[in-house]
Amino acid sequence: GSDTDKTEKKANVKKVKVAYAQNSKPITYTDANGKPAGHDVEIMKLVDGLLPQYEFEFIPTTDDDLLLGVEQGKYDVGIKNTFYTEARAKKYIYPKEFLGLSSFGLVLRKDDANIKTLADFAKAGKTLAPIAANNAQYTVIEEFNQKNPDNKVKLEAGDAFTVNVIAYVSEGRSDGGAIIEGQYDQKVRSADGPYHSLDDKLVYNEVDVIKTWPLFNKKQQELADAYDGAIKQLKAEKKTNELSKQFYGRDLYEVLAKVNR
Amino acid sequence: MLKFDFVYLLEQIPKLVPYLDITFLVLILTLFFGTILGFILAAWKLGIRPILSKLAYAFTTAMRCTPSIVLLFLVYYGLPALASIFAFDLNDLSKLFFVVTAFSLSFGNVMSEIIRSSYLAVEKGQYEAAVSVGLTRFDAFRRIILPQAAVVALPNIINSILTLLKEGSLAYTIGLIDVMGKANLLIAMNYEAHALETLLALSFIYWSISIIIEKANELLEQRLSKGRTFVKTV
Amino acid sequence: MQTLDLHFMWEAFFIALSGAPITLLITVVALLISIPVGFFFSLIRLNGTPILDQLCRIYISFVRGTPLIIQIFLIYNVMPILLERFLRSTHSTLSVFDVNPIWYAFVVFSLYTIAILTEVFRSALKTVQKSQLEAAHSVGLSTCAAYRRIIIPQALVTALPNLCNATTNLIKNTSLCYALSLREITLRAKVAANPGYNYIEAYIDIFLVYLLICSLVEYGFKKYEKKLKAYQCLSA
Amino acid sequence: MLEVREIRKAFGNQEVLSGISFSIEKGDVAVILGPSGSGKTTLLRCLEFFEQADSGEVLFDDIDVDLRNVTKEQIKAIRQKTAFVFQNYNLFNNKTALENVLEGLVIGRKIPKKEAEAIAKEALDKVGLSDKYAYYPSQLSGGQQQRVGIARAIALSPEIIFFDEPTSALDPELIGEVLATMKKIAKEGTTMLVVTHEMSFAQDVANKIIFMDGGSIVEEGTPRQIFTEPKEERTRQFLKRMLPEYTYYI
Amino acid sequence: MLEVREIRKAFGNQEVLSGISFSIEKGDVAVILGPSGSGKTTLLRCLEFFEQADSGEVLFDDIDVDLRNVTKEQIKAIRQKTAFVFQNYNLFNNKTALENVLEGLVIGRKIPKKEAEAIAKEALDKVGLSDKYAYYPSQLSGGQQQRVGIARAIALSPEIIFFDEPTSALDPELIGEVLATMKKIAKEGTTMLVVTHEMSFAQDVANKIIFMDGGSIVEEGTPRQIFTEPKEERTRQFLKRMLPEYTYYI
Ligand SMILES: Nc1ncnc2c1ncn2[C@@H]1O[C@H](COP(=O)(O)OP(=O)(O)OP(=O)(O)O)[C@@H](O)[C@H]1O
Ligand SMILES: Nc1ncnc2c1ncn2[C@@H]1O[C@H](COP(=O)(O)OP(=O)(O)OP(=O)(O)O)[C@@H](O)[C@H]1O
Ligand SMILES: [Mg+2]
Ligand SMILES: [Mg+2]
Repeated sequence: GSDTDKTEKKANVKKVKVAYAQNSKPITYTDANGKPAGHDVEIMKLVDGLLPQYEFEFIPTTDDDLLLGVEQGKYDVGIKNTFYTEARAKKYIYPKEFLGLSSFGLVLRKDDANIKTLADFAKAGKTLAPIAANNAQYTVIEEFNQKNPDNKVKLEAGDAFTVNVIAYVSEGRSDGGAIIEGQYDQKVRSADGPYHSLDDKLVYNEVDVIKTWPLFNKKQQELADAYDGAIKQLKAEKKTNELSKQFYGRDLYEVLAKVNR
Repeated sequence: MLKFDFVYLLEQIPKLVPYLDITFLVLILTLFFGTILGFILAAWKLGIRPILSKLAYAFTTAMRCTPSIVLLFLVYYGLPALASIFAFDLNDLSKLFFVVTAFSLSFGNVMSEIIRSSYLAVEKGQYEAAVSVGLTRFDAFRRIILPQAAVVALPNIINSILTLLKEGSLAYTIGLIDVMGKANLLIAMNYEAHALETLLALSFIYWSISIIIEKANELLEQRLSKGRTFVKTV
Repeated sequence: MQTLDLHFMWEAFFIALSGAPITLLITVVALLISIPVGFFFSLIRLNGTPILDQLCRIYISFVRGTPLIIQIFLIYNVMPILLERFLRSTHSTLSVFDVNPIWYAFVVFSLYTIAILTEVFRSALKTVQKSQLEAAHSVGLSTCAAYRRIIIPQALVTALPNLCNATTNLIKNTSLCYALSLREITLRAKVAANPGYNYIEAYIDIFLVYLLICSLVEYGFKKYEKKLKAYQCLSA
Repeated sequence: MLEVREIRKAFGNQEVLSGISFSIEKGDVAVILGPSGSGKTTLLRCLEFFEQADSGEVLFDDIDVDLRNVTKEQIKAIRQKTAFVFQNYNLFNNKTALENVLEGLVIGRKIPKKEAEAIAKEALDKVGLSDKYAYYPSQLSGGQQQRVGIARAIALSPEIIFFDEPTSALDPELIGEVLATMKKIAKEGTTMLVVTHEMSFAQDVANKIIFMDGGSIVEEGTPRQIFTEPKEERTRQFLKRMLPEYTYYI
Repeated sequence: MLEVREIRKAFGNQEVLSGISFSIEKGDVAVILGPSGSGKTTLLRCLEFFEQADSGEVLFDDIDVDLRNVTKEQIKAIRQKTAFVFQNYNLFNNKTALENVLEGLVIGRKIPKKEAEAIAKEALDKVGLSDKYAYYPSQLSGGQQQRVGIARAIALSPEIIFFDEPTSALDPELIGEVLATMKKIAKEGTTMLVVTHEMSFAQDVANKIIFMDGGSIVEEGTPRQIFTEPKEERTRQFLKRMLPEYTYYI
């Protein structure tokens, strides 16, 4: 009975290796029980649920390995809050449908609350906490600098391991730091956030809301198409809005109209 | 800056300790395979066959010049790619396999230089005396040369073992979670808030292990040094 | 498998190479500090000098026993904050955060290399017979002169291969300076790779640059080892 | 039992052995005499294959070795039948006096531990070291080390023993004792090739004297021939120093 | 010029020197005789501070040293005035024969390089090594190494030289030459303390014989006294071996 059913089913089901960055809570991370979790992961789980012909296996790893691994075919798809750039599109398949929205902004001390854009920030000659080179935020700011050669943000590459943006800014080690709003929420705004005590000293100023994408290996066009179908359905069902609220504390789809990248 | 939270530090220790099994597994497997490789390479370097010795030296140069992360990626991506040419699929192999392979290559290489230099530090007369009383080359090595060379080699071997112990951060880059990886995850899960406490807890664990290793080494060194006198300044 | 972006690789190679001066500067400074200090420490350990020996052991055991990246973290993130508080309390106008991170790198890597070299030298000194020192004393050499002219040249023969290992490891370890936002080889290559996600090419470049530097260093060591060994080989 | 033909050996372009040929029979005690630097040690070392000779031939019992291409088996076979007493002792630094002697018996000759220990102790007793079993080389005086080296070789009861100045560090009293021991072993039929400056041994025990100078054999013969009527001027000159003593002993 | 009082030295609980006292005057050539293991080397090593004696006193010229607490300055001062010839040579492995001799002159005694080289070459020539200047110890025969060791000491022209069996590895011919050299140096006024088994040297050159056994001085006196009418039975027994020779030389 059921045993043969299972094996039969298994035979038709294709395994998909989904690599996720395991250390960017709340977007993608490994939870205390060693299980994959986070906004992007939850969406992919829903996608998996809609695709009976595929079975997703979530593999935790680091940014470097995820990027290399997806390109090489070690993993079929990777999620790590990836933004869209031309160059990346050459290496990976971007599906037609984006995965989620991400509010990206600056964390600043209260005195600097008037700084609303990168241009303001650059003009004021403020210093920015270093950003890991393979982080999408780095690219966004670099692109800004390319477009505004006369008013550049001082950009330094660093490492997430040693650079704690919140601490950097609050201690005055740098004037501002790039951060995803979801993270800022959970760290500072949330009542049980570890930096909640700094809530009245810091501000988060949104710079942009940006679409994030899953990256597919070049050979996985079929999978990407299947993904497109599934995520369309999820968006229609407003499942994505729910997850955005759940993880980012805010329905970013409200500003979708203004999102231009 | 958050207040330093000592209790938090203590709480992290039991969360980290279970992941020591991976750390030790990697360490022991690498020690085993790396040491074998080290002996083979050293034997080639010291041997009389010019091709083998050139080969061994070339391997050493290559290994020395390769950053561990590059080596790990080479093994992790290169090996399956190589195997796929012969229609083997290595992609499903455990990450442990790739980590141990990469570490064994570099550890074996370091060992080969340690073995070579300490072997050469033993006077030739000792070997001659050994074979003159009918010991085979192997016995001469095992019973006379090795114990004397080991005194010289040990401090360097411990240097490399301790380095190896802490290579967890590398294993982590391909997603193999040992204590070091777990510490990273714990930090990430708490939004980098108590990084200091977590890292200190990790250091505490590592340090304890190192102290045990160093103590064992000390005893061994003393035992092997029996009957020998060494230079001092006074 | 995809083809490599050779054009990018070519350009990124030079970008990576342009990080070499920083890498080499850190390496040289760390070696200049840790060779004499490490040697001094190894003497303390060999002599078993009462309190100093214990201190050395604790120091070595801590530095070897904890991950370098954590040491970097401690020195780069914790020390400045403590210093800053201290300076603020003394109303000094100095700002700790303006210090070029390379200074942290000098400190971290020197502290680390000292521990490694102490053990390298200690083992090497053990290969020199005690009677060599006695002979030197007997012809009126001071202990210092005896070490400089007799003991060290003989110990170096054994030390060199391990010293070479330590140096190349140091060079490679400087890649951890990304954590200090120092634009050395690895970081530069990775930053260059970022816009196009040319990570494979970047890693190949990183490999090539290290290969270049380390093989030069190794070549130098080999030459020197040969020279020092002149007195042994002839009989072997 | 040992025949040596035309051994040549050069270090760089300095020829140290320029064609040495001689032969010794079973039970012979042959003494090599010669000034410092004449190549005596080098000759012995070539025979034990510590130094690779440039050319020549060695016949050991039924083993015929062309020194230009020696096989490992030949080396092993010959070393099993020989023992070597080193000019600079070369004791195992990491072993006590007793262990130094035991090593070759237990590991080399595969003699059971118990039995080997009895043999080793007897050998050490013979050279007057019954109270130094547990001493490491670094704790022994020069003469004591030299005697351990001798004990290590004789304990093996090999067919032939090469001695390289076995009594240089000994006092006259001990020289007497050690030479007596060697004499006894010789009587028991062990063949010996001895480099020594000890003329009394050469006269008393040896039945063959080989006089070397500058890498060649200048003269060889029985002690009587060499000491009383040396043919070569060089031999005469070398022996002049010792002749008074010799005269006395005769 | 050198007075030694009650030197004691034990290794573990084995007493190796049990209260040694003697004195030698400027220009003396004192020979220490004694069986192997009697503590001769240990005594010399204590005098050069290679071994720390447990108690005792050394008076060297005007330097008065209590061996229980020696200062670095005293050690340095005394070593500047002495030289040591080691039983096992102890040449600097990483230096050629010439450099071995130069080292003490240039670095120890601060003599200008040129001058030092002349002195060093002269010393090596004296011991018959004029063709081995550029050889490393590993390339020298036992006897050659021993002679470099002697040259290294005599080149320093110290006030006193300690010799520990300086001719053990030499052939009779060379022994003669080296002893002649030592005799010449002695004539020039260098004080010497010589451990040797070479009776002819003891008879010909020494003006004082110290006979040690088991860590104590059994007897001391002029060569004539010791060799012809030893007071102690132990001395007589030890010398018996050599007496025939001695009788001859007389
Ligand atoms: N490795 C070497 N390289 C160059 N020359 C060497 C080497 N070994 C020995 N010699 C030279 O070979 C010659 C013979 O040396 P050997 O040790 O055989 O002499 P020997 O007869 O044993 O002398 P002694 O009685 O002093 O021990 C010496 O002149 C020595 O300098
Ligand atoms: N480090 C040591 N530990 C223990 N015992 C030692 C040590 N060094 C020397 N001895 C012992 O001290 C005694 C005297 O040794 P020493 O070297 O002074 O003898 P020696 O008179 O020079 O003999 P030889 O003529 O054989 O050179 C020996 O019995 C030796 O075993
Ligand atoms: Mg010799
Ligand atoms: Mg002695």
